[in-house]
Amino acid sequence: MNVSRQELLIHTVAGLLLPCRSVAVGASSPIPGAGALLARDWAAREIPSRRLFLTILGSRRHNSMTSGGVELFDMAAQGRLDAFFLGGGQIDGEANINLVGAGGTYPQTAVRWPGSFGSGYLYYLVPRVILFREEHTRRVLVPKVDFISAPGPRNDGVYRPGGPIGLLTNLCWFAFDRARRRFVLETVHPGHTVEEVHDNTGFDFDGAADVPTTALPDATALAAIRGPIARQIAEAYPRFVAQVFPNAA
Amino acid sequence: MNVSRQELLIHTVAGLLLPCRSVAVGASSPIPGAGALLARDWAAREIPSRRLFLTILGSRRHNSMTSGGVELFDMAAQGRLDAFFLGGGQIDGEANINLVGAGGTYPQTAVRWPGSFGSGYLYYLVPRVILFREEHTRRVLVPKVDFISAPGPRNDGVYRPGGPIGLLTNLCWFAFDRARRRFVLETVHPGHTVEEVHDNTGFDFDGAADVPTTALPDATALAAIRGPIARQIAEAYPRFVAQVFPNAA
Amino acid sequence: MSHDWLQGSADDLAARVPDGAKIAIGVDTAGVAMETTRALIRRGARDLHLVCAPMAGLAADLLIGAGCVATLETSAITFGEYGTAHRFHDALKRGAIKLMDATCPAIYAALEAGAKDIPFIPLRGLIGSDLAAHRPDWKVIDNPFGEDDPILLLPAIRPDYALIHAPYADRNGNLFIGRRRDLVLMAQASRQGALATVEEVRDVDLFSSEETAAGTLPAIYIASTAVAVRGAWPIGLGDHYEVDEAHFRRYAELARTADGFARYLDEFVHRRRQAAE
Amino acid sequence: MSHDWLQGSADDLAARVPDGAKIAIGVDTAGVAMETTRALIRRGARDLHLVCAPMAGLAADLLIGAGCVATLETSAITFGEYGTAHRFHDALKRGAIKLMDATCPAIYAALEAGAKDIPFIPLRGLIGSDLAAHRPDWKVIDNPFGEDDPILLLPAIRPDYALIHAPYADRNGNLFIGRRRDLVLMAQASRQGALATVEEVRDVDLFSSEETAAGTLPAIYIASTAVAVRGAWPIGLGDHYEVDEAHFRRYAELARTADGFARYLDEFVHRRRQAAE
Repeated sequence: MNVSRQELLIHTVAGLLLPCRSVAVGASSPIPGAGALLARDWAAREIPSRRLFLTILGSRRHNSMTSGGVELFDMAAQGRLDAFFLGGGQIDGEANINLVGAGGTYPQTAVRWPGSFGSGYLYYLVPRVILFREEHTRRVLVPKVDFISAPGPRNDGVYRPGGPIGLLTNLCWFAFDRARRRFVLETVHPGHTVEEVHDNTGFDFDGAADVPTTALPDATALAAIRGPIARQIAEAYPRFVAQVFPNAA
Repeated sequence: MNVSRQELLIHTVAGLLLPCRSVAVGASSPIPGAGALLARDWAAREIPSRRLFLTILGSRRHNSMTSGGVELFDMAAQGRLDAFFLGGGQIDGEANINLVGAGGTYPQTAVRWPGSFGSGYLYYLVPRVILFREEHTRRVLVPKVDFISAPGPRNDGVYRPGGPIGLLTNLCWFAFDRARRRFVLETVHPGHTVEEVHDNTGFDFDGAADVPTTALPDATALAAIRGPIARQIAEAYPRFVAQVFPNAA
Repeated sequence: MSHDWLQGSADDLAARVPDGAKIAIGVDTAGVAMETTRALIRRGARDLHLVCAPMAGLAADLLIGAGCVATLETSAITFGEYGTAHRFHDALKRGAIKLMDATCPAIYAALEAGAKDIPFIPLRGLIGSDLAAHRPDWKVIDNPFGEDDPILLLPAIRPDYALIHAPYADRNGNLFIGRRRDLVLMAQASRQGALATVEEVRDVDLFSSEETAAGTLPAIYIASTAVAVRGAWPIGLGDHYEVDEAHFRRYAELARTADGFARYLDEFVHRRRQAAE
Repeated sequence: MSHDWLQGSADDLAARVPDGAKIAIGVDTAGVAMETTRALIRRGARDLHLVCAPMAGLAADLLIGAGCVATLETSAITFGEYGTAHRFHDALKRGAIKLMDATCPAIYAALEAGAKDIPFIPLRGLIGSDLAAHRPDWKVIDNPFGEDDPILLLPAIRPDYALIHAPYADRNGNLFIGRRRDLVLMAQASRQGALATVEEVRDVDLFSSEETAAGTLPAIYIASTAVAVRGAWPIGLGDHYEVDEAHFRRYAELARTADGFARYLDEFVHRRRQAAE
């Protein structure tokens, strides 16, 4: 069975989201979106069937909000949003994330990214924030971010019922230990090694010497990803699906 | 020309509202509602035609709000509500109003009224609050209210761009002098006297010895009140119209 | 249609409300869950903290008269043109309830703060009123962004449940509410969400058109739903049915006395008699 | 139909905006007033304070590139999948604009405070971030209702005008916006209200049904309205037209350099060429 990188990530995301009642996925996030659709499908197949509320920003169909853009943030505050995805131009070992820029002196940074979006708020409030960044390099995973769009969990007395549960990249899945404020290497994707992860990570992290391989989707899951899930995510991400799942339509 | 008390009040209200762009009328207020409809009609007949935005709470037709009950209050804060009507079980000479209760010790008052509604807020923010209370007696117009649902204008440093412009009763129209914090008798309704006003008012007020009579509606205004205005207000107040304008339908 | 989100009756909704719960109810024009109110009385709820959003009428008078309410937070209790809230007045005089008198926008703003889960929200007005004087839970501070500018802070209100009634649910449990966005606010602010009755369930998807979607309360805010035909009776429901004036007259007579009120409860709440349409 | 509320064109709307005005623009999914944006550049607007509610794309890049903007308040400038905001990046590097970097819910909450005309509103999150470190206009206080609970206060945002685009106006100047309630927030928060373009005026009354009323922005919040067919182009508009990807590619090429951007302005803003549909 030949499983693509994207299929593995979608499957991994779905597993991370399965415990949730309510998930939202931000803009420009086809893989998290597809993973959330797969998790919703799994929840619906449970006996008794369980409902996973899903909002894919940018989708008209998978969006059941009716109070404007603020609703996502209010929903998070109310405790009605269990999981969200955040990325970052830089992520450091204490899970600080930077969506603003690198180098130079703020605001005249050498590189400028779009901006912090909702990160400076959702990172504090959503219980299961999944850091998702495909590129796994020392350029992205740095010792210390140049700008903190949203700080990782810390013991500073700030109201923070939420935070990151881990970081998913093209190479591996790190869990985040909030008490120790460190990433823990949990699984390495098939075809990659712990050594490769170390070589490409700019911060220290924990992990057993013997790290398991990230689980592959079984045939049923793979058929779902390639068929109905690919077709559903195509509404919001037609170009992604045309590239990655050309046979889905 | 035989003009009823209600017709005179509707006509007086319309004159007070004519300068406005936006007016709202609270619940259980058929006379203010009819007066606002007449003012809107007058504004529409100006050359060039002028639009008066009108919201009659409790009406489905004369209500163009789409953000729930809070919209009226936000609108007032935004400066988008020029006039509103408030009443009171008691009103005193400094224009303090009481919509809560009288006698006894709060909250175990001897008499209890429904409650303060929006008065504790709108009275501070709406530039032209018209106090409207048909009953003109010493029971209502008291030296000092037993409970302040909303205080009259005072120089206490509190943000207060709004306040009362006056008090309309079955006997007369008092303007309110915000600087001197006193009512000023402006006009007495036809058939009534300044002496009668004094006898039935529990607080001191100012006014020239020679107070003019409240202007009567002319034939055109009267025809409008008895015809189209009565029919429009009937949507929200069918029983009022059946009693006062039995020939309107 | 599989409606696994649908309960059997309003009594199933009332069973979810524990004694001592904080419950939001709405204004008569917004869709009042009268059948759920009666179910709460049938289940013998006690010590409720009733938040009227921002005022209430018959539902509050019934719950107070039946002894379900410990605390009443409201801007007014009124039947409008349909009589006087005798049981509210009686309970006040007896000191049987704790009253938190407010003004409408204060309750709205506190619920908005609840829906944002911010601990407080500032509001203009109120300073110098006896409303503020009797609310030790409100605080006046100096506006940190101004100078010599006192402003009132209201603590957020987060009810446990909001009781609401709507014309219909779609097949996925979303409710059509039209412009009655008070119901959205009440449901969002509530920790557990809304306990909702509907006139019917329709086999439609409210999100399939932009028109119906705009007037929809999403299912995620709803804790539990049941069908209750004429569930707002004797109050009216928008385009669907009018207020039952004759019933209000009957209530006004009976509720003048504790005995009469007990007979009313017996007939219309416990024996579930509804006046003929 | 007498539409005395209707202006001749988006240029008439732009003429109302004085230099130095605070202007709110919305996200690409909410109905972006691109034709009014181009009209602002044609009229040579200067020193605008641009509030992106809560982020923006092409409209912001155009206004910044054309030198209309002094201050930019936003949570992000992004074209999504359609390229990079070169003029924004260039202006930042040159120090040509003052940047107020925020997070989406902070801009929403500040606009909500603006719509309530309360001077400030608290918000969770943000404390300890470099966003907060670079915003001296935000203040951290101790929650007066809690203990050892630092919380951030945001000053309200009240723009002078909001630029919006909607599918249609009804005969009374009310706008159909569906679920895009960001437009309601932007219009309500603005002191003068919205400057609105619409694809068309329809001879209907949006308040005649509860469905369309729920998705309506009332005329009272609108300062001025004009018809602008394909007024959101090259951005899409809901069910009406899609984003013009080819045009975005062309823009991305030209806007890499100041010269190329000047040629773009000349062709598509001053000479008003629209790509064929």
